[in-house]
Amino acid sequence: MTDGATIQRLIPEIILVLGASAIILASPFHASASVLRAAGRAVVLAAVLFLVGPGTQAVLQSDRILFADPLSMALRWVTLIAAAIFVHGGSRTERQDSLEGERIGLTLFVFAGCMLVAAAADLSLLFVALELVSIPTYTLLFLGRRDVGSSESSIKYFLLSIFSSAFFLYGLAWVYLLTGTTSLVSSGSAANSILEHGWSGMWPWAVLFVFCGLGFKLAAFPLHFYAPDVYQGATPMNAGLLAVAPKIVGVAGLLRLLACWGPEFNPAMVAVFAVVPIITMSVGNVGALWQSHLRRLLAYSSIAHAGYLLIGVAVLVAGVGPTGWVDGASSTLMYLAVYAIASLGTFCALAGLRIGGQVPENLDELAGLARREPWLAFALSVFMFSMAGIPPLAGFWGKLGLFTGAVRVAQAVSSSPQVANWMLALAVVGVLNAAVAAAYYLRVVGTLWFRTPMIDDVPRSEPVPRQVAVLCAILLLAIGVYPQALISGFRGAAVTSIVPAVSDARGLPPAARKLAEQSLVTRLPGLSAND
Amino acid sequence: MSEFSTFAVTSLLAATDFFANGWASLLAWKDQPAMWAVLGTMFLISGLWALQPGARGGWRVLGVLACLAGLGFCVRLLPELSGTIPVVVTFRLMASLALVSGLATVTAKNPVYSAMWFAVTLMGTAMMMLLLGGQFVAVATVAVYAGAIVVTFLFVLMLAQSSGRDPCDRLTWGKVPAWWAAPAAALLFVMICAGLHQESFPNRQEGAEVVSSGLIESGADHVQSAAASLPVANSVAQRFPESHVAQLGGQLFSRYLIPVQVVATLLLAALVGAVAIASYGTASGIEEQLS
Amino acid sequence: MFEPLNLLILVPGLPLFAAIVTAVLGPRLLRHRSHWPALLAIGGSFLISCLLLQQVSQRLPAEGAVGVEEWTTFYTWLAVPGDGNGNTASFLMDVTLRLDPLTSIMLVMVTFIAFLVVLFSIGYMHDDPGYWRFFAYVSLFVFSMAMLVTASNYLLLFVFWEAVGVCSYLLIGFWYKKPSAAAAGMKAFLVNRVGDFGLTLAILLMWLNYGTLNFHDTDAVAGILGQQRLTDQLPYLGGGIGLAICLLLLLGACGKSAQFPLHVWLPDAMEGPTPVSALIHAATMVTAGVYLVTRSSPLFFAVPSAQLTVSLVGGGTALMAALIALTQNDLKRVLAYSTVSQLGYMFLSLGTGSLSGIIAGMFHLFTHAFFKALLFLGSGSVMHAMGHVIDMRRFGGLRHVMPITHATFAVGCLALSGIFPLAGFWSKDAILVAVHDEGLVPHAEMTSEVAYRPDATFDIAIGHAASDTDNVRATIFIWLYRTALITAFLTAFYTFRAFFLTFYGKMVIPEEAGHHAHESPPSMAWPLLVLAVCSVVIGLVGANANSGLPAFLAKTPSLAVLALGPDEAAGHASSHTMIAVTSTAVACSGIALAAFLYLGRRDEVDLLGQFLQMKWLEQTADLRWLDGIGYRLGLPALVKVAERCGCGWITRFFGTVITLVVSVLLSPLWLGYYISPYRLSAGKFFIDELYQWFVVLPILKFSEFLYAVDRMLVDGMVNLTGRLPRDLGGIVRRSQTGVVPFYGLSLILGTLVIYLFSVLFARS
Amino acid sequence: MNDFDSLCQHTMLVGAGLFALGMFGFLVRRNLIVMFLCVEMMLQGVSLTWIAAGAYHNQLDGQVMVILIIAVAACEAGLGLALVMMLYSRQGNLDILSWQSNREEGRASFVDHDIPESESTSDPVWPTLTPAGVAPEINQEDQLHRSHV
Repeated sequence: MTDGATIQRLIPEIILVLGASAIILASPFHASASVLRAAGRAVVLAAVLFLVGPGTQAVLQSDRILFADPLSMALRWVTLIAAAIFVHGGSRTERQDSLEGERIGLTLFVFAGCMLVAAAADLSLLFVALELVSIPTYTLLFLGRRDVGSSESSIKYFLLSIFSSAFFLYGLAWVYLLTGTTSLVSSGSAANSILEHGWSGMWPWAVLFVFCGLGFKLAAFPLHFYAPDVYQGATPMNAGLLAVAPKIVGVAGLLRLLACWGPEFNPAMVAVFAVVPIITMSVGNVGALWQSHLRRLLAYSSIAHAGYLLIGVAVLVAGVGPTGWVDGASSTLMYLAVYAIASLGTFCALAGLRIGGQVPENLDELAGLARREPWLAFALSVFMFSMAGIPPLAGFWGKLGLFTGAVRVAQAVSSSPQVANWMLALAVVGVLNAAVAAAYYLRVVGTLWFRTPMIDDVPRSEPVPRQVAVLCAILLLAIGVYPQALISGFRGAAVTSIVPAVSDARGLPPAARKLAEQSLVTRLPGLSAND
Repeated sequence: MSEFSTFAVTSLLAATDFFANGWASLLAWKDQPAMWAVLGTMFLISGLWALQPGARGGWRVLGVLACLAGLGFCVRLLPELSGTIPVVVTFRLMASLALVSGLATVTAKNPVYSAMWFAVTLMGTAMMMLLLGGQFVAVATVAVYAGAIVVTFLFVLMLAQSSGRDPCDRLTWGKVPAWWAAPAAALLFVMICAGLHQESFPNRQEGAEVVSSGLIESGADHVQSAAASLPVANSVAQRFPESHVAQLGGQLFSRYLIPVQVVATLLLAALVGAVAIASYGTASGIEEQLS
Repeated sequence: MFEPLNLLILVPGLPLFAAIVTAVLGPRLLRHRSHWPALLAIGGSFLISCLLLQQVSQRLPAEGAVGVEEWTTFYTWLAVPGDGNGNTASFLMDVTLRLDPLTSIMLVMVTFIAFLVVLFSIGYMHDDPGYWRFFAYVSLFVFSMAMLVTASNYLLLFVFWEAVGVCSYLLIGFWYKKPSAAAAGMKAFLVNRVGDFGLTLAILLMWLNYGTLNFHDTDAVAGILGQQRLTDQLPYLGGGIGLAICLLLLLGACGKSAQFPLHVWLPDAMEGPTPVSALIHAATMVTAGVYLVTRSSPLFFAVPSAQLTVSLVGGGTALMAALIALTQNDLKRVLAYSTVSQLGYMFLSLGTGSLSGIIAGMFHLFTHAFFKALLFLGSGSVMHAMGHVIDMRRFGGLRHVMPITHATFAVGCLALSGIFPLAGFWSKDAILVAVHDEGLVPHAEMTSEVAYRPDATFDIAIGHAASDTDNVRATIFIWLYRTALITAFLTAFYTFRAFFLTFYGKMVIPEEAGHHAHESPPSMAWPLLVLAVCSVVIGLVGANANSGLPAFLAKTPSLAVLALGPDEAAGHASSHTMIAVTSTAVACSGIALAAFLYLGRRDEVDLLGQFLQMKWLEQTADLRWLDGIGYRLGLPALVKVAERCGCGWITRFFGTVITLVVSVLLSPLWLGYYISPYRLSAGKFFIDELYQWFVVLPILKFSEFLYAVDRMLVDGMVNLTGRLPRDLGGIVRRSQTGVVPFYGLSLILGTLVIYLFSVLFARS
Repeated sequence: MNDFDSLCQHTMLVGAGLFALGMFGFLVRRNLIVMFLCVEMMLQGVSLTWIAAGAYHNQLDGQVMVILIIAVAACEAGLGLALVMMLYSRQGNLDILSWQSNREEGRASFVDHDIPESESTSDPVWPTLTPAGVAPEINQEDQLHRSHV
């Protein structure tokens, strides 16, 4: 079953894992931190190269264990970009001890886990890959700082994470019981047949429990409570890791599972998947309005972004036709990519910053940063504006895709007013939330540029994190100017991997699927005129 | 779905009737599974409520009795356990052993006792796994869980010198858990039991058929049909022939090779993490905190 | 063949280039020469705009077309295909620029004012440490504004709608060391986000219902404002959805154009540098809302009730802001409220829904830009000379110190007041005529409207039920016309109040000015002069409704469709002269009153100040012969008892009421006391006092009251929309206890609740 | 529905019971290690369910999954206990409620109000382990003060 081709597809992950092991092994032998750091960068680079190389040739093959379709490729790309930013952007002076190798290695494990989740086609691999993301994270959180807050955040995250993963596993157990298989591909068609035969008593429980596990990673309501507390105690880079890696995992898991289980056109399910994002983003945004602690503020903001991401998932669930599935999946991916860059950039910038020798904790400490560190302030402003969704920046396209996706589904589902209303409600609440969110993002920008410093200490930023942050900002600007490449890439991924999965799960005849794919990749007149 | 929601609504109605008209009214619901569900929920809630830490000591016995009664009602939601007498008796014995010792794990004031009781629970579950044909898994549970993990727990507990005198072992946190945790746990349990209820439980034979039909329909030929590896039979021995542990090994190292490798990585990560935490947390960390 | 579209991209392109150059080279290389890129680029843009204007005006409407329209797509920013079956429309975002009369007029206006403002800023800002930053921002703003008016789809328009908002935010907070400036910037941005919320939803709704967001037609679909839809009479949405779209658009426009209730940000925005106030918050950006409504007029046209709402919002805002402007002491604030009021005028005119009304609104936008920029720059010149003091009570009699500023300011004031033959006269007159005519025309007569108003059934229904609805509408417009006249009077009054206080009377110069209270340097004086000349003559381009600017604007495709209707204006030509005379008379009387009250009397200001501090009630009570009446009625004991009990305010309130009642009852006595010949003579017939009490005071109190309402109620309500999330945030915060088991518990309970929700939902 | 299937079903019921009990324990207990034990108990319930489901479907997948779960649980236990030890060395107790300093600003921390006074003042009782090797002499003092562990 596990043949050479499967191994070949996993080369990037294998490189990450082996590289991480090597780094960890080398670290006790007094290898200097800078060498280890360079090794980490080299490992990520190698993974990227091998992802480009043999990986792209494998399209839409799935054996029992792995997907090697464009969706998993897209998610692995997002993961590796995040990993590259993370490995490059970490501040050199953040910690000074002999555990640098362990940190780098464990971080690489986390990202390898993310990539495996993206590729997992079997419940067992999904579960262990998810744990490969969680378990090193517990350690990293503890290794962040030596104060009470850091320890507290690690134990909080640890306990709640294993608690939620118990729910996740229980949900998987029910899925297995109901479908009789651990393979995602066949469990999808089985689930659909089961629903048709009316054995649905436990099915919502199973889905809900699985959602418990993945929603915890995403920090979605009602599993978001840990986020502000844990971010507050973590170091900026750890908070950045928490804000990005679990989000990738959650989105990957949700998209994959829901696509394979075949989004059922069931108003009750749609209602659940619409209510959760509505509450999540509202909670995140209104919670952030009050915050003065930087990382708490960003934690609430990450909760809000989880809500936005779930809009796309809701669109996928509600989408009656291929357009809806593709819109939902591709807009979620787009939002995820943009969010990952903006969020990691923000945390890099904060990690590299020292005000009076300390990492800034409070928003007030950033007052008037623009005078001393104009580039850093510029980058931070770009991140904030992007997360707020101000037009020409990348975040705008992410939000726009989600909202138009919801509206398009509402348009297409005219047969079921209930579902259409939920989708419209998602769009309206999303827009309203974007308006609310502007308030606190703008507060950060205003603090950077328009306030007089309260502390006399000269802020100083490390050159490398600063450069990475500015690079991220430029990346966001570039995506803002030319989003088409990213969006059509993600759409292509969704068309070629979500549509067949859903069609299989819902028993669409292959001819209909082909038709759908063709109609979705048809180029538009406006586009072809310029080509 | 609709059947299940009917069940939920019936339960609600029965509960309302009970609260409005008292015990006598439940007679009217006697033949409905919903009544067992309602009774089970209420007994479990009151039992757990009485057993929570910080509740008065005298209630403990009553609490255990109430929980058992609730469990009894819930069992009635399922089809009756049938089979040869030794199997049935062993199963009932082990099930009650596991559940009662689980209850004791949760409620014991002394954490050391909790860990001990948990070991007993593990014995019960291992025995049930054996009954279902999971010889290797049963042994692994005993060896890894009871043998390693629980002992480690005990070790840490001893090191941490906690023997039930700490207020945190005798109390729960305020009034919230008393009013919310017990109902939540009871409701969750009863709802799952209702999901296991005869009518809504998937019939395997039909299920297998549907699964394979679904696979063929979708054209996923390369995916092996799921229900092919073992013969269908009525008893444990027939179902799991002696060679099945070998089959298990084969599965682990063929189909599940990648998850097993990932678990190996995971063990490495946990090992490194535990060492790093230990070395990071001890000497320098405490110094810093003291300074 | 010469292709104007190739040049079109340069109009926004040059300022963008200048912004980048200034931002990159400014801090190191350019420093005090930072104005050159902006000056050259915007000047170039202006020249190109003029060229384009000329090109457009030379092109007659093509065969079968309803107006001049050219558009070009530079690239597709974003394209999301729909499914092939037409269930879902494709989503396209082209960077498409268009050229039509409306756009070209706006471009010329924006670039011209921007050029003069940049010129002015060279002198005004030359000591500022953020010199290069200022010009970078201004160039960026001009780029965004030019893109906004040339965009040919709603989405691109929205992008630059936000971009001008960001520029405005940056420029208001330009002097970020002032906390009030930073706060004002944030307030402006956030209030605008409320408007943007409306605009976003309107755009989503439009896209949902029309399947496109383009103004123009493409091969595949008919654009919302395209020739195909206009000439082929494809339906525009009426009914609930049409109303929703229009009202949401109006909400967006209200945010940007500072209309009630979202006007609260504009007065605060005066914290920015004065050239910015002139450019962004008077002449260009705030007119974006007017532009949007004008552009979307076919949409509004399908929904008469939305049009009426536009008029009501505009008329109400115009009157309210004018009343508030009466009592402001800050010169820039007077001008800010005046801007709000004039924008209200424009909305009032747009809401009439007739071609002449919409064109009058745009015409007023055009002329207003010149004289309001002039006034702001004039006030900037005053500020510059006075050492950044802006309180009118602290300076005065500056006409000898600053002769040029004085003369140009006078021109601006006259133009704003609408005195013949200055610019403001023509445009204000056109608006008054349009509003007046709406009050006259019963809509039932316009049966031919059905032919071109797309939502035919709707209108036929109205046509049958005609008289009631239309009479109500006519009545409303009659009242709006009166409101507009009153506003015109008030406008003339407060403008000249500010003018007289600043330039006449005894010379007062605040100490901040030091010894350099002087006329501004030439770079500041020249723009003033140019603008003054423009303010005098620019109105002539629209003096005749059948040629010049109005006729030109009517060639805009989306407006041209309105021209298909009957020419309402022609029927009432006789009344138009009357309106012109009336409005001039009203304006003159306003000026006269201001002159009477303020010309040469600085004390008046203090007297008014006293009245504003509620002294007048006490003064009334202090009249000798009323002394003790309250006491004789046995009140003292009551007062004392009440004060002991801690409810003194009740007795004080009732005491005042009783005093007032008694004073009114005894007014014959009071008059008798004062109307003795000697006293009359000595007291100059008490005209001042009479006037104070019976005319000025009520108005002033009302104005004061409105200001308070505006500050507390409206501002409060706008703030409440900001506070509501914050209070909800309090609940969210409440749940963050920091206790791990609690988080676990909420996990379980949340899941259970969601499960029950889905079960219950599945049943229903 | 044959005998074996009903056995599977009843096992699942026991699994659900253990899961719910573990959840209850996680919510009401405050000792870090006991909370952790409770999660292990939930996992035990999950394992039973997997086994039963696998048996029900005639497959080995359930057992494979349980092996993976055991391995992951062992990882979590190792890491978790290291973490708990370090936290204990910092705070001096195992109370989860002593870890609530990261919370919303201005929100009061949870404080016990009903600690029984007699117990809170009593001396800690130290556990003793039997030494290896030759049987020691029995000391009467030790017998008196021996804890009940």
